[in-house]
Amino acid sequence: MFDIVTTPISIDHVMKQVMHHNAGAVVTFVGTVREMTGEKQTLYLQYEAYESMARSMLSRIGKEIREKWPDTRVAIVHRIGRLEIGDVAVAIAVSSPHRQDAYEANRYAIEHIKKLVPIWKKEHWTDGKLWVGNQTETVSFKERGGVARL
Amino acid sequence: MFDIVTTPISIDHVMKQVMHHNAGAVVTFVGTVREMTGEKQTLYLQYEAYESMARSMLSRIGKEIREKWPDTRVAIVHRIGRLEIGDVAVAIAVSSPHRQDAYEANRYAIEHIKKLVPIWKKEHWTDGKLWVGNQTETVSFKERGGVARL
Amino acid sequence: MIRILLFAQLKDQVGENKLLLDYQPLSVADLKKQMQDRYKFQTKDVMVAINEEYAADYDMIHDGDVVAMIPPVSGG
Amino acid sequence: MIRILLFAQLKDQVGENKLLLDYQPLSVADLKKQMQDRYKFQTKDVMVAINEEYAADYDMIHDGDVVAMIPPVSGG
Repeated sequence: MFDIVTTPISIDHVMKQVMHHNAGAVVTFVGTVREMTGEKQTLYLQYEAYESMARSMLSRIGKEIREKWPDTRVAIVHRIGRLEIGDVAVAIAVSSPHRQDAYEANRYAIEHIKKLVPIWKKEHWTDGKLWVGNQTETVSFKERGGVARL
Repeated sequence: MFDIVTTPISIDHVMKQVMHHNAGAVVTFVGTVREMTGEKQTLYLQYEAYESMARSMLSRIGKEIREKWPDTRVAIVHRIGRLEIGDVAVAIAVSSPHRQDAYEANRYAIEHIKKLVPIWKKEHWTDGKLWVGNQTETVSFKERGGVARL
Repeated sequence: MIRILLFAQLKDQVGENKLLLDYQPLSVADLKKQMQDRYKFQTKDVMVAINEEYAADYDMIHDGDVVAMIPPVSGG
Repeated sequence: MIRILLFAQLKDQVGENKLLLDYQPLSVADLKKQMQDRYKFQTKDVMVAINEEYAADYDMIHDGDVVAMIPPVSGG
């Protein structure tokens, strides 16, 4: 299961996609909307995606994981639209007979999502809004009078 | 929440213990009862614990994690008694503002549980039963006529 | 005809999520330069996907392609 | 009096989950040796906890202590 959705994510449902009789280990990553980033307070986020490509990139990450760690199963769901503080933005579940593989494959998934999958978040702060600029969240493309300063 | 229970574990409940507004990342490890280990088929497992010490060891692992990764929250629940294939034996949830911390702290928890927390599993196979011997599952204490061969 | 899709801050700046360009032989690098000249946004950190596959600067764009201008992503 | 708790295969072998020992000054190493001699089980891989804290071979056991013989654990 690799999906982009606009409704709340059921973590339980995502985990159930990968649980099976011969997977002793299931590692799940859940990314939620954080209220404070340093001193800045987020009110809510708006996620947008290039949906068709984002879905196929998620599948491809899943495929890469199954090639690198053959006994794993993977499910990834990312939510878009308006998300409030505490809402689940992404859930990644990986099952494996071996816990080390499950941790590593899960980590691989989130790192690649943050670099490659065409999804963007616009932070709405108490003092403005901006598109978060890159996957490491160190660069911000601040909107000023309609023209981004890069 | 650090607990040893005899009833089914609600993963959702364990995760909810650690989720909060400033934790953007939640990593969960779930250990389930696996059917096949190599060629051997498990029918069910019997877990036993030195309960009071196991509980205090789980709390201590939680305390160590909060010292090593100060912004994390941790919850660990281990089930004992008879567990069937697919049942959840352990759930570990770690939340953090930083995903790397959440993965590392979660891994720390399961590795330390497998080395230090006084819980034992007896595997009931299609062709016998045995206490699993050590945390790496490479040594087995096979029962033969009531006397273990070590 | 080439369809160009814009997202996030690029969409906000241009005020459109889609642009149509008459077909002309051009590379990804050429397109980036045209976009930069016309719409005054930096394309240094922008990745380009042709028909949903990431493309390199030297890749050629063909008639009928859907080309996405992808600013640094921030999902997860 | 020293209370000795046995678990897993040790409990199965001895046939008891608890033993009572009259107090005598002894170390963890001494106790392990006594148990090994009396019940014929190897204690090489057995860890010992005194009052729910792991103890070293040289630690002394005191009157009233609860001593657990902990074979290699296999939780998780």
